[in-house]
Amino acid sequence: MKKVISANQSVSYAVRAAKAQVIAAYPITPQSSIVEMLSGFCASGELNARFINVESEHSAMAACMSASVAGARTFTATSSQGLALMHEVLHYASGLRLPIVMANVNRALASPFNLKADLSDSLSQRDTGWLQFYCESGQEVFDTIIQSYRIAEQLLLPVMVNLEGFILSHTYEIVDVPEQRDVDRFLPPAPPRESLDVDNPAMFGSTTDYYINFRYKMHADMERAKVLCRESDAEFKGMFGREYGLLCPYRCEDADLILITAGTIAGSCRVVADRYRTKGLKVGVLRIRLFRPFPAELIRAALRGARKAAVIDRDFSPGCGGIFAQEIKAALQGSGSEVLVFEFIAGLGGKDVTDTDIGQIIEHTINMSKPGESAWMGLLR
Amino acid sequence: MKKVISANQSVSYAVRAAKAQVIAAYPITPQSSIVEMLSGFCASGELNARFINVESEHSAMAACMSASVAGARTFTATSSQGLALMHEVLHYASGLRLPIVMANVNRALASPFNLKADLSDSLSQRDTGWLQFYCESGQEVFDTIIQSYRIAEQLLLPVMVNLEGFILSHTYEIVDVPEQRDVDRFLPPAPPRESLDVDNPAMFGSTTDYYINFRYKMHADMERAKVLCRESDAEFKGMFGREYGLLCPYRCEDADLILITAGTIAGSCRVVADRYRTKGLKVGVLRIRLFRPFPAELIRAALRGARKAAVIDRDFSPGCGGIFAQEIKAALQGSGSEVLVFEFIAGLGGKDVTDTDIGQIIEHTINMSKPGESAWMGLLR
Amino acid sequence: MLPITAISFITTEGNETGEWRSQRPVLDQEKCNRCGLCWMYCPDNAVRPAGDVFEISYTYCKGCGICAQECPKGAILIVKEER
Amino acid sequence: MLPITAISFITTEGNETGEWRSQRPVLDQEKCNRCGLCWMYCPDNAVRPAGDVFEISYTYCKGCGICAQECPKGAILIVKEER
Amino acid sequence: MDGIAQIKFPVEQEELVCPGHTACPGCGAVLAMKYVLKGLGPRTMAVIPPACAGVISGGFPFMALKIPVLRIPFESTAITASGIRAALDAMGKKDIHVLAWAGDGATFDIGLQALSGAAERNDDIIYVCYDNEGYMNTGIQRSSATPEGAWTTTTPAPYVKDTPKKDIVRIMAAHKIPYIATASIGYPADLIKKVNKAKEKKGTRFILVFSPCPTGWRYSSEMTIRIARLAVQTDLFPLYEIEDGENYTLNPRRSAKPVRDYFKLQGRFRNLKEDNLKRFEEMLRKERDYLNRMAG
Amino acid sequence: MDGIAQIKFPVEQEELVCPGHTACPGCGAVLAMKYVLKGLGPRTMAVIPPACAGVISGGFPFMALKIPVLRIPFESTAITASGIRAALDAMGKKDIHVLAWAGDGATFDIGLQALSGAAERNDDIIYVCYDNEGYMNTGIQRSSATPEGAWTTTTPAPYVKDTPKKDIVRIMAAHKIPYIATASIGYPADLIKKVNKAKEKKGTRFILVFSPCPTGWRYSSEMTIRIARLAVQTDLFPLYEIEDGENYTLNPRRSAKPVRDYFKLQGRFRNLKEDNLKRFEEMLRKERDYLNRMAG
Amino acid sequence: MYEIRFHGRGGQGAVVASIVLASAFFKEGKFVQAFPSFGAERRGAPVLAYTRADDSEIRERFGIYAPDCLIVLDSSLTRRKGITSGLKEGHWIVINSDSRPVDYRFPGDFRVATLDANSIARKYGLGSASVPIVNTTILGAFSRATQTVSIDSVMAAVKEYAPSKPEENAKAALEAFQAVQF
Amino acid sequence: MYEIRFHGRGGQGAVVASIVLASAFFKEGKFVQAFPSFGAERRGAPVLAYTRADDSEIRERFGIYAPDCLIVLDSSLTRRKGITSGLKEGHWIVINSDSRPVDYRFPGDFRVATLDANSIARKYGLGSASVPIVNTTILGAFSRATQTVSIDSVMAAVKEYAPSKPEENAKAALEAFQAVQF
Ligand SMILES: Cc1ncc(C[n+]2csc(CCOP(=O)(O)OP(=O)(O)O)c2C)c(N)n1
Ligand SMILES: Cc1ncc(C[n+]2csc(CCOP(=O)(O)OP(=O)(O)O)c2C)c(N)n1
Ligand code: SF4
Ligand code: SF4
Ligand code: SF4
Ligand code: SF4
Ligand code: SF4
Ligand code: SF4
Ligand SMILES: [Mg+2]
Ligand SMILES: [Mg+2]
Repeated sequence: MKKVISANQSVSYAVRAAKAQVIAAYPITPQSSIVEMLSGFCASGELNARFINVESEHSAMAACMSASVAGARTFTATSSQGLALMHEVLHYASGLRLPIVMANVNRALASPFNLKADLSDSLSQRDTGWLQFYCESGQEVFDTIIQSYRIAEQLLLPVMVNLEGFILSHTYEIVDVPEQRDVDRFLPPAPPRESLDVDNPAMFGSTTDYYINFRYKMHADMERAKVLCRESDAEFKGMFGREYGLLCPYRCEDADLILITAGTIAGSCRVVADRYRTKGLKVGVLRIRLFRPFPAELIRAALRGARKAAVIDRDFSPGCGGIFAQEIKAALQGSGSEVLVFEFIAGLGGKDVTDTDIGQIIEHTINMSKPGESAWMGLLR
Repeated sequence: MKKVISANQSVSYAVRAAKAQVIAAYPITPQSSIVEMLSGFCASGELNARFINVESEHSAMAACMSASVAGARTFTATSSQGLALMHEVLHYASGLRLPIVMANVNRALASPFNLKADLSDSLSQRDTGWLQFYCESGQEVFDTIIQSYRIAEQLLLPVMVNLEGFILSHTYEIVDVPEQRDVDRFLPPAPPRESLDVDNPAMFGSTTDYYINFRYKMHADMERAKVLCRESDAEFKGMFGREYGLLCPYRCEDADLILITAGTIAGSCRVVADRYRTKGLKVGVLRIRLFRPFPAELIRAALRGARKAAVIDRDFSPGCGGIFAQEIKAALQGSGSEVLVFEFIAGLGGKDVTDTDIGQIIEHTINMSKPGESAWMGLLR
Repeated sequence: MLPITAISFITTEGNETGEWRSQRPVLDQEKCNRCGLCWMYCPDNAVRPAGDVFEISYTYCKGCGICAQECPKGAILIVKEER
Repeated sequence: MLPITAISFITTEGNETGEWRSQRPVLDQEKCNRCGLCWMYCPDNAVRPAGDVFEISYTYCKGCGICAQECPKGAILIVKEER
Repeated sequence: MDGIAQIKFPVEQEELVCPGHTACPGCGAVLAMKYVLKGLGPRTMAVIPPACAGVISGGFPFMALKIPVLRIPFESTAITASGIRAALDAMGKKDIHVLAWAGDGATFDIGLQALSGAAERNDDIIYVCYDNEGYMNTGIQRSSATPEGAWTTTTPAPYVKDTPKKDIVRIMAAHKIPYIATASIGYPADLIKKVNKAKEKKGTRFILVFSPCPTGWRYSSEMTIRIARLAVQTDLFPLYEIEDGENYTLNPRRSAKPVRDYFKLQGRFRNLKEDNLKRFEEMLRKERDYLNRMAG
Repeated sequence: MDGIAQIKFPVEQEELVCPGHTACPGCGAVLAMKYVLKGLGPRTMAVIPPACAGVISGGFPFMALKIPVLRIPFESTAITASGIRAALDAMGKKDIHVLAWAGDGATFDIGLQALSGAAERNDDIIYVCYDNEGYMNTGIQRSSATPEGAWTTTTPAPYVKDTPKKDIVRIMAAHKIPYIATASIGYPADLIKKVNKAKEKKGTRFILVFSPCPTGWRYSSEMTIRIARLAVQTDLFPLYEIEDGENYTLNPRRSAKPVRDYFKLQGRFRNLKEDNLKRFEEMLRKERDYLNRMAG
Repeated sequence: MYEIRFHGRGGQGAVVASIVLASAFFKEGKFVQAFPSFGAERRGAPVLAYTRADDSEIRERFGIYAPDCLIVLDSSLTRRKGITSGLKEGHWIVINSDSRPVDYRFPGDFRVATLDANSIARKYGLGSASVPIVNTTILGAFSRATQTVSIDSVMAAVKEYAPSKPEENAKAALEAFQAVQF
Repeated sequence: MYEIRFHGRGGQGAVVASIVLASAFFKEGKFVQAFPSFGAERRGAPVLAYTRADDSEIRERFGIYAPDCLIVLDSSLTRRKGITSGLKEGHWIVINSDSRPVDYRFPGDFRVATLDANSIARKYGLGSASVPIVNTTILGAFSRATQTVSIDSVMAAVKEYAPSKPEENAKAALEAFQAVQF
C-alpha cells in the first residue's frame, strides 16, 4: 500500500515487516525517529520484539551481537558518532559471522559538529567486514532492508543499510509498503545456524591460531555475497516488481562521460545528465548501491565504453581523498581501461549538491584533458 | 647510547625523551609493557608528566584530546581492541587539529581473538585523519616518535606510530638512545597554539555549517604533511645521522620485480631479494613507512622502472582486499604506469612470514603473466 | 579568514531572539519592588538592572513568561506580541 | 574441516597439564577421612572421587599444593617431582 | 547601582551566559548554567558533551558562554575534564576551576563509566549534571533519569516508562568523593551556595541540578520555576549534601505538598496511573527514611 | 558412590569445568568458576570478556567449560548477557540461566557502564565478578579494584597504589537490584548457597567473588584458600547479601584477625607503610559500622 | 514541477503542513516530496519547510531555491527581509493574517492571498486560544488561491494526518477555502 | 649468523636468558636479536625463547626453525618429543642437569653439555631453594661449550640485567663455565 512517509519511517516499517526479534538502539540525530517508531511498535505489540533501551551504541551493537549468537533476528539503527562508537563491536559482529542488519543514517563525524549528511561515517567502517548498501529513496530503503535480512542470513555476515541524514531520512515521499504475507514469503524465518544451545555446548569467538583461515573464509564469502545480492534482488523483483542491482547505471551504455556517485546525489545527477543529453553531450550516471563487497568487476564493465568518469564523493579520507574515487581507481588499475577518472569532493556536512554544482563538475571534466588534484565543490567563503 | 632493548621499551624511552606532559593509557597485550614502563617513569619522576590511569581506551584518547586542547604535550599507546574502542575519539582528535602522538602495537582484531601481529587494526583507522607511520625496528620506533611530535606540532594533526605486536614490540635488539640535550634541540617545547585560556575564552569544536571548509583545510595540511615529514627526517639525519624517508626503497632502481610491504616483513624481503639477486633476478623491496598521508606520487615514481610489483599485505579489508594493495593501485591508475600489481595476503594474526613464503611470492609473481585474485599465504591445514 | 577548525570567539549577543516572541512581558515600575527575581529567573538575561530599576530587553526576551509568573508584586504583565 | 569461525566443541581434557608440575602431591589413603576438601579445592579437578576414595590424577595435577595445604588430616604430602 | 543593592539575595552580577542563545523559551537548563557560572566565576574552563547545553553554548562562530569551552564526545565528560586538569597541573597553571557540564543522559547513561573513573581517581574537577530527565536534544527520549510513569518518545503513551529513575546520587556517594549536592534552579541562592562550597574543596565534586524542560515535559514555559520548586516540595527531588560519601546534610524540609500537584502540571505524566502514584509515595517514604537515617 | 556421601557439605558433583585448562597452578579464578557452575548447573549460558577467565575457558578448538560460551568485548559483559536473555525471551526459550562472568577490570572499570545499564533495566541476568584485584591477564596492572598499598606493574614499588578500592557493592546496591552478594572461594559452601539463592530470583543479580591470584599477588600457590579466608577473617572482604538494595544480611562474623596477617603473606603488599595500615583499620571500622547500620 | 516554501515558527507545525500538502497532491496522483529545513526547532523561532509536486517522478534531491508559492503561517514573518527570495514573479504568497492582501507590499510582483487562520482555528478549537494551530487551516486557502490541488484532497489529507480532531481540522480548511481573500 | 633456542618452564626466566645472552654477544660487537615464543606464560608450562647473533645487521624477521644451539633450563624437558627439532647436526645442546652428557640420547648427532645449574644457583642464593633461578647460571656453561661468546661478556651482561644480586649471578655463571661437562 502506498504511503507518503519519510525514509526513517520506511526503515521502521521494513523492520516491522521483517519481524525482527531483538532491537537494541540508542537515539541520535537524524536517526532518532527510527528508534522512536520502533519502540512504539514494540510497546504496542505491533512488532513482537524485545526492545532494549541501551545506555550507548557500543552496548546497542553488543546486544545485537549476543542476541544474534543466541539465534534471534536482530536490528539496530544509528548514525555518525553512534556508528563510530560501535566500531570495535562491528568487527566482532562480522568475525562471529552474525546476520545482523543495521540502518545507518549518514551524518558528518565530529569534530567539529555537524548533524547533516556525510557518508564518511559509514565509509570509515569499510574495513569492519560488513556488507554496505547505499540507498537513494525511501522505497529503496524499505526494499533493501528486507533484502538484507535474507542475504545476511544466507551468508552469515552483517549488513549495513545507509541513508543520508535529513536529505533522505527526513524527506517524505511515496513508498509502497508491501503486504506482510508477501514479505513473509520473500523472507521466511532465518535458516538454522550454529548458536548458543545448552544441549550442544560450544564456545563462540575464542582465541585461535587459525585466525588467517577464518579471515580467508570471510573473504571467500564476501565474494559469494555479490552473487547472493544479485539473486535476491532478482527474486525480489519477481515478487514485488522492483529491482536495483549492485550498481545502478543510467544512460551509461553510450556515455562518453559518466558521473559516479552514491545515495541521493545520483538522482540530481540524472536530472542534470538529461539536460546535457539534450545539449547533445553523452553523459551517463552510475550509482554505487553496494559498496561492500566492492563490485570491482561490475565497475570495470560499466566504465568500459566511457572516456571520462567524474566521481562525486560526499565523503573524504584525510590524506587520501574521496573514498569511492580511490576504490574505483584501484578497480580500474591494470584492467586495461583507459578511462580518465576525475575526483570531486562535494556535499560534506550536508552541503547541498545543487544542479549547478553538478553542471560545474561536468564542465570541469569536459574541459580538463587529464585529471589533476581532487576538486572541492561548494566551499563557503 | 646503545642498548639492547625491546621496541616497546624503545617507545617508552622515546616518550620520556620527548618530555610528554600528560599520558593517559590503558593496558592491552602486546602494548602493556609500554604502559608499565611509562607509569614507572612518571611515578619515579624520571618523566615529569601526569599519568592518568583511565578506565578504558575511549577515555584514554579523550583525556589526551582535552589535555592537548589545554596546551599540553600528550601521549598514549594501545593496540587492536583498544584502538578500535578509540575510533570515535580519533576523529575528534584530528578534527580538533591536535598534535597528539600515539603508539599502536599492531594486533589482530577480534572476533575471533588472536593477540599477534596484524596491521588491520590501525589500517581500519585510515579514515580518521591521523598521520600513520609503520616501523620495522626498535631504532626506527624511537626516532619516529621523536619526529612525530615535531611534525604533529607544526602541522596540528595527530600522529600514530605503528609497530607489530611481539614480532617487533617484544623483540630485543640494539637501539641507540640519543642524549636528552640532542633530543631537546631537535624537539623544542611545542610552538604556541590556540588553546583553552580563561583570559581569552573561546569554544573549541562547536557545531558548524563550515564543516566542509574545515575538512578542506585538513586536506590541504595533509598534503603539506608530506613535505614536513621529509624536512624533519632530513633535519633528524643532520643531528642523529639516521633518516628513513616516507618510502624506503631497497635495490629498486633497476628492479624488474618490486616487493612492496610495510613493517617487519620488509627486512625479511630484503634477505630474500638479495638471494634472488645472486640468482641474477632483479628483485627490489619497497617499504611503505608513511601511509597517511598516502605518498601516491612517490609510489608512482618508485615503481616507474618496474615491470611487476608484488604487494604483501599483513592486513585485509573484507570485501575489498589487501589495503596497501588497493591504495597503491589507486595511486597508479591513470598515471600511465604499466606495472602489473600482484596482491598477496600474508601473516594475518601473527602468522610468521618466512623466507620460504616470500620466495613463493616471488616465484608466483614471476610465473604469472598477469595478476589474478589476491593470493593468501600460509593458510593452516 | 576561518580558523584552522571550528573555534568560536564571537558572543551570541548578535542573535536577536526577541524575534521569537509571541507574547510580551510589560514591567510596571510603579508596582516593582526591585527584588530582582525577574532578573534572577530570566533564562535569556533579558531583564537587566539599569540604574536603580530593572528593564526588559525586547531584543532578547523570548516571552517565556517566567518573570511575570515569579514576580512577587505582580508587576509584570504578559500581553500578546503585536508586530 | 574448520567451522565458519572459531567455534570450539572439544574439551581441554586432551591437554595434560601434569607436565607443568615441579612438585607432586601424594595422598595417603590411611590418613584420609574422605572429607572431600581436596576434591573441592583442587583448581584443576585433579582430585577425583574413585569409588569410595579420592585419587589424584597426575595427568592434570599442576602441583599447586593447595590440597596438601587444606587437608585437615595432613593426608597429602608434597614431594619434589622427579622425571 | 544601588537599585541592585535591594536584591533580596546577594549574588554575583556578572553574567557569563550571553543572551542570544538558542535555548527554548523558559528553558531550565540555561538557568542552571547561569547560576552555576555565577558561583564559579570567569576563571573556569568547561567541557560540554552533545546535549541541549551543547546547542545552547552556540554554533561556530558564535559562543553563548564567556568562558573557554571544549565540545567533547558524549561518553567523555568527566575524563575530558580530568585531562584538562592534568594538563593545567603539568603546565603549572593554578586557580582555575575545571567544570564538567553534562545532561542526565551524558551522566546517568553513556558517560557514567568515565565519571566513575574520575571519581575513583578523585580527579580535581567539578562535575555538574543538569537533570532534565531525558534526552531532550535528540527529541525527548527516555534516559535512566526519566522518572517512572513519564511519557517520552521512546516510552510512548499509554505504556510510558515502567522503571524508576536511576539513583545517581547514591551511586556517586558510593564513590566516597569529597562533595556531592543536589540542587534546583527553583532555589538559585541554595544552588549558588552549594557551588561555592564545592569550589572550596579539592577532588571530584558532583552536583545534580534539577532543571525542568518545558518542551520535553510538556508544560507551559512560565511554569519552569514553579515546577522546579514543586519537585522539592513534594520530596520528589530532595535537596541535600554528602561529604566524603558519608556525612549527609539535608536542606530544611519545605512544606510537604502531595505529588499530584507536581504531576498534574506536566503533559508527560498524563498517563500516570493510580498504582504509579502509590509506588511513588511508597518510594518517597523509603527515600526520606534512608536520607534521615544517613543524616543520622 | 558412597565415599562421596561422606563429604561434609553436599554439593553438586558434576564438574562443568574441565581439567586441562591453562590457568596458573593454584588459580583462585578457576575455583570461583567451578563453584558458581556447581550452583547454576548445565542449563546455563555464559558470556566471558577478555580476562584470565577468557584464556582459561580455552582456545579454539578447545573449551574448558561444558556450557555454551560467547567471548565478548571487554566493555560489554552485562549487555551481552542482556542480549542473550532478550533473544531467549523472544524465541520463547525458558529455564535457562544467563551468566555474565567477568573479572574486576571488566566489572569495576571498562564494563561498569554496561552493567549499570543492565541493572537499571533490571535485565534478567546473573552477573558474577571474580575479583582478583587487578588486570591479571595483561600482566598485573592496577584496576580500580586494586586495594590501596598494593604493588602492580602500573603502581610500581615503592610508590604503589594510593587510592582505595572502588566500592562496587555499594554502587550496585544504589541500583536497588533484587540480589547482591559477596562471596569467597575460601568458603565454597557459602558461595554455592548464594548462587542458589540468586538462581531463585528474577532480574539483575550480582555476586562478587573474592578470588586470590598467586601470580599477581606474589604468594606461593598453595596459599590461595588460606588467603581467601584471611581476607574475610580480617574484615577486608566481609561476606553479606543485599536484597532490593536495602535488606542487608551479614554472614556471621568470623574470628577477627589483624589485617597484618593477610598482608604479610603477599609480595604485592611488601611496600605497605604504617600509615596505610592505619588507614586500613580506620576504613574497616567505618565499613563495619556502615554494614551494621544497614543490616539493622 | 510545483514547489512550495512554508514560513512558520517553531510550534506552528509548518513541517507537518508541508507533509499534509504533499499527501494532498499525492491523492491526486502526483509524485511528491516534502522536507523541512534542517536544524533544532525552538518554539517561536522561524522555520522553513518545503513541498514538491510533479506529474513525473521527482529525482531532484537538492534544495528549493525558486519556489512557485510561499505559505506564511505567521503574519509577523512577512516583515523579515528576504522572505520572498527566489519566489517566481507572478506567483502566490498565502499569508495567515487578519489584514487584507492590499495591505502587503513585497519587492516584486507577487499575488497575495490572506485569511485570518487564527480565528478560524480558534473557532474549531485547534490548538489553544493563545496559540492556535493554523497549519491545516491555511492549506484550504492555498487550495483556493493557487488552484493546484482540490480542497477535497486537502481535507482528506488533513483528516489523515491530524493527530487529533480530524473533522475540525478538515472543516477549518474548508472554511479557509471559502474565507480566503485575494 | 648464530641462532639459539632456549627451552624452559614458566617462571624459570628463559626469556630473560635470551636477552642477557643477546647483550653478551652485543658487548662483543655483534648484531643481536632476542625474542620469546609468544603466548601467556604459566608457571611450570613449557616456554621457548630465541637469540640471534651475527656480524652484520640482522634483517630476518621470521622465526628460528634451524637453531645452532639449544639451551635447556629444565632437564625434564629433554624428554619432550621434538625437542631437538630443526637443530643442526653436530651442534650443541646445553642442559641444566645433574646427569652426565653421556646419559643423554638424542635422535641425531648432537654435542651435549650438562651442568647442575640448580646446585650452583642454590649455592649463590639465586631464587629459592625449592625453585632455584638458573637462567643466568647456565649461560656460563653455554659460553664454555660453544666458545661463541666470552665468559667476561656473559658475566658483564648478567650483572647488567640481574634484577638483584648481580655479583652472585655473575659468579654463578663463572662457576658454571668451569663446572660444565662435555
Ligand atoms: C555517541 C553518541 N551517541 C548519541 C549521540 C546523540 N545525542 C546527542 S545529545 C543526546 C541526548 C543528550 O541527553 P542529555 O545528556 O540528557 O542532555 P539534554 O539534551 O537532555 O540536555 C544524544 C542521544 C551522540 N551525540 N553521540
Ligand atoms: C577494549 C580492550 N581494552 C583492553 C583489552 C586488554 N585486556 C584484556 S584482559 C584485560 C584485563 C582483564 O582484567 P580483569 O577483568 O580483572 O580480568 P583478569 O585478567 O584479572 O582475570 C585487559 C586490560 C581488551 N581486550 N580490550
Ligand atoms: S520580580 Fe517583580 S518586583 Fe521583583 S524586580 Fe522584578 S518586577 Fe520588580
Ligand atoms: S518573558 Fe521570559 S525571556 Fe522575557 S523577560 Fe520574562 S523571563 Fe525573560
Ligand atoms: S582433604 Fe585430606 S582428608 Fe579430606 S579427602 Fe582429601 S585427602 Fe582425605
Ligand atoms: S596439587 Fe594442586 S593441582 Fe595437584 S591435586 Fe593438589 S590441588 Fe590439585
Ligand atoms: S529542549 Fe528543554 S532543555 Fe533543551 S533547550 Fe529546550 S527547554 Fe531547554
Ligand atoms: S594470573 Fe592469576 S587469575 Fe590469572 S590465571 Fe594466573 S592465577 Fe589465575
Ligand atoms: Mg537530559
Ligand atoms: Mg582481575
